[in-house]
Amino acid sequence: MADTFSGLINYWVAIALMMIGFYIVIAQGNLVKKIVGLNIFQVAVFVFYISMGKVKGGTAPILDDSIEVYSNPLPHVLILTAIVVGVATTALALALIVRINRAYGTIEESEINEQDNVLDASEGKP
Amino acid sequence: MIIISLLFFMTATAISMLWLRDLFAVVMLSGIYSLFAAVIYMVMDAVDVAFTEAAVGAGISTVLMLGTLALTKSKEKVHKKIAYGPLALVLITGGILVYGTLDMPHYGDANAPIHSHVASRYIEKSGLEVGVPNIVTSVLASYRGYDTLGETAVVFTAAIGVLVIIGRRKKKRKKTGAVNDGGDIA
Amino acid sequence: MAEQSNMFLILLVIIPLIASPVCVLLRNATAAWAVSMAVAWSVFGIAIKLVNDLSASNQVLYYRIGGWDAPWGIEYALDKVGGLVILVVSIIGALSLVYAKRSVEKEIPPERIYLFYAMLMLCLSGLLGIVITGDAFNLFVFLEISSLSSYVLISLGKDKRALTSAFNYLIMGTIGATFYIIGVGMMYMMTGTLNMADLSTILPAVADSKTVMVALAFLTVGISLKLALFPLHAWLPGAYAFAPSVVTVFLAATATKVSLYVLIRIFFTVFGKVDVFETFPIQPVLLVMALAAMFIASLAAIWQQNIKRMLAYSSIAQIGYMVLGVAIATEAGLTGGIIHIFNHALMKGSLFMAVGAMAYGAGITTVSDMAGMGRRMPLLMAAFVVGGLSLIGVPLTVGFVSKWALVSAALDAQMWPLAALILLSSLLAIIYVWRVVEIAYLKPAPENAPKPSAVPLSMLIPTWVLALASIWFGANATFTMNMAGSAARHLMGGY
Amino acid sequence: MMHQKSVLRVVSKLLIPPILLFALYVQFHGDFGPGGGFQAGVIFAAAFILYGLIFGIANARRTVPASATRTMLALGVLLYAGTGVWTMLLGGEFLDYNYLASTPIAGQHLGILLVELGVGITVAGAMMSIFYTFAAQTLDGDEDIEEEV
Amino acid sequence: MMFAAAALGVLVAMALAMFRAFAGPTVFDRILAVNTAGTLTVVLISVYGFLSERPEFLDIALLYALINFIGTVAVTKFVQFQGLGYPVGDHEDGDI
Repeated sequence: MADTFSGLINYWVAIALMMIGFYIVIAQGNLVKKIVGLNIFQVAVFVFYISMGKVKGGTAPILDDSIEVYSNPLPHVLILTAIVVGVATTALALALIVRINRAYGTIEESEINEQDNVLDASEGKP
Repeated sequence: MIIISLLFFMTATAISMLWLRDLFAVVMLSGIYSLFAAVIYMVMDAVDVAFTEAAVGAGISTVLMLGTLALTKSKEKVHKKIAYGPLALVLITGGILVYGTLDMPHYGDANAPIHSHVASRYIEKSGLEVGVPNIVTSVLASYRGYDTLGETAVVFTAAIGVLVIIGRRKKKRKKTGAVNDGGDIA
Repeated sequence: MAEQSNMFLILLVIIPLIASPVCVLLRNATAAWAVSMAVAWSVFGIAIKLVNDLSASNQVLYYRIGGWDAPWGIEYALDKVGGLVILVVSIIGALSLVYAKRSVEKEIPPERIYLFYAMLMLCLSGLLGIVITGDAFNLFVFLEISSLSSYVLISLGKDKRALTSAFNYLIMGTIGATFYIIGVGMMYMMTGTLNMADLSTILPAVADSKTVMVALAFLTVGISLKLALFPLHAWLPGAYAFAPSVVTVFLAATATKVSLYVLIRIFFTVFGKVDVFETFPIQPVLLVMALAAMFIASLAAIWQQNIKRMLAYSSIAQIGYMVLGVAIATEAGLTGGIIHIFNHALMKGSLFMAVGAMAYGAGITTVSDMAGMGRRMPLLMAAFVVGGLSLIGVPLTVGFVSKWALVSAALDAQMWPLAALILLSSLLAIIYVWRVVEIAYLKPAPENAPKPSAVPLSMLIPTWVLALASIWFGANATFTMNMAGSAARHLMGGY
Repeated sequence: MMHQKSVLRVVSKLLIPPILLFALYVQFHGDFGPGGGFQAGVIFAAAFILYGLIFGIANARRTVPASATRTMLALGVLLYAGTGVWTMLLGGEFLDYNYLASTPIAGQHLGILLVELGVGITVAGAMMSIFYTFAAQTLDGDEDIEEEV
Repeated sequence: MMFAAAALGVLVAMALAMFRAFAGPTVFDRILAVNTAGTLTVVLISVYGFLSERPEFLDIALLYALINFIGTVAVTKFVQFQGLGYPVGDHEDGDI
């Protein structure tokens, strides 16, 4: 039991972080905050990945004659790519937010939806 | 011990980001959140990832978010108490994930399948096949070089996308048609 | 397995990928269009060549990127289903570029046009990359290339709701991709590999572990978000309704199909040696979702005023049919699902092209704007009617072929009520298609309506090519049926 | 305004050349230690971001104009993909660096150098371009690009 | 041993700084706290490098210090001017 706990606690905390991020994304109405939530979510996933690559007693996967055990380099490579994808998404989302703020005058989801509903409703009528 | 306390800091930071209404503070905290994550990567031997996360998460993202706040609003307006629907969804998702961890190899287990199949070849042979000491670099640029090409394309997409969405064109002299240069896009 | 590597696989993806920075460097709308046009048609040629190779060799085509053997490097693999999907993507890509020239000139600010083509090329490259990759993580990378570029493309719509639609799609898409990554991570954790073929050989040993089960759940949910499967479809109507016409045509006919293909790939290739539908309780869930999509989305379509949004809801319903085919999980069912990927691309492509062209000529956006269109733009309206008949599933159209395949699959699998429900949902399609047709032909145009401007041939011809194709492949379904049939046989394991 | 903040100005002027140098170090030392094209690109861009923050965006744009960042963006991707195409022309698979030089190891070294350079150029261009675009927006936007319904 | 003790000390200091960052109350408290936490991260990384006996990763600490500086400049500039750049005005080449 204690073994399970100490062996999995990293993953659990990472999952808790993911869920905090996920909650911010789906429950909070502010667009910037949604993006921050998305970042929290993604970084937590990265922590999850890096955790699985660690080998006890290993060190960073940079070859050196004096070292026997290395941690797994593959998750590192994957997460490098994922981080880049994450920042790309963030940049695009922020650009969209700037435009949305200009078009709607707000970055709160509820106010945007109100304006959208008005537009949707006016569409059918001549 | 370092990892646990840093994870604790990260959780605390995330929770306070959830509560704070001042977006400016939220953005600053998200920078520090990334910085903590970067130290965790470093402690878990992922030095390259730590390097990138610090540069990107704490550096570029923060600057961009500040830039966005400057152009929008820096206070969150409505503040819902607790949204029960999303909360339930999140708890269920989290529950499923935790359930999935139960059969996982434990943290740091050297016998986990993940370390034996593909990765062991990288560690044993990359020195001979690629000849670069940093295994992450050899996997990144050679074995899985194609992923990195995709990654470059993603960065390219994002930059062009930002230009498309908010890039300002050069002020046109009226009615002169499409002569514009020096602008962002055309 | 013959391991002859086929270099056309990589060319298919790399050519549009290279075209994109070239477009940026050219910095000229016409030149960018010309480059994209050349690229899209050569991609189409390569796709035909690959499909030929596939049917000649009856084997999976491979390409080893970087010269590294499969589980260590990234591998490209193309099977028959993939062949059909790349055919769909490249046909639509080629035709929509013909269509794009004039349409884009009208809808997008002139200084952004060359960037638009750069984005379109990236999107094309991403979609093709998703289809032919044999590596679970590489799929994510290309998924993101195509997603990011489609967010940008959608946000170029004139209406300000295009911005919020793009943003919503971005949020949902990123959550989907992140779920996918979690799933891949968990599978990787249990198997130590990312290569799909390799995964399929290792997974059976660990398939009953909780981790793999959760991994499958997350992969399914993540892809379903991209696929807009019923309860996760919220991003789709707005995105299709407010994007520029070309973008709607391109995405509606390709993006969801590619996601469906990923789902099929995960169920039948990655988990191919595990009986997914026996081991995991996926079938009932998928069936319920598919049926809900068919009915609820069709009902929603009936109430829409915006015509593009109506067609978008109809797309969600049609995705329901495809998923239904997968969920029946017999060879016949899968054939129905796969053939509908192809057929739906043809009909939705022609419908959205017709609507886009009418918007170009007469500025229509809503169903009531269509009044008198039957007389004002007879050719386009006729193409619309052909597409609409296909949606309903009238004989001699592709829609009939798919529905017939699905119904007979349901009957084969002893699922009587399912067959009845498929027919019943067609009735709903009749209602929403008829609504438009009635207004277009029976209602006179308003007095003060301006005379519609001439629609350029470059928009008319692709519309009609797709419309005619949907009649041709409806009357003569041997090619598609054979292709889908042998693809399904391959997926189900009996070659 | 910022003109009086002499501490910042002096410190930044002193810092920017070492930052650029550090970026080059990260770029070319990535084979041996942590680092590589992506990180180097970000650091390289960070130098210009710092410059832009302290001395104004207009000045930064004069140093590296937007057209230059756009060209960098495209060139990096082309360099990367071009390396792959080049190996194909030499008879190998796409991105098979073994064909680039007489011995596989030398080929791998050259290949990695080239693609990392491609990544670095694209990333630096992208980050600068994104920063420029954001930093020069005005609150109400340019009516030139406002497309209201 | 010495390095472990140092790491512990840094962690405690970090906790204190983070408390200030969460609690506020003014913007400047937060800026200072976040900046301090950043600096402590640099120290922690350096210490950890020696703790794990591979001190060659000091590059990372260098990068952190740099990013921390740029971040702080950006933040303070934001607070002072509500923006990141000079207002561009509309001189001819003045987009961006």
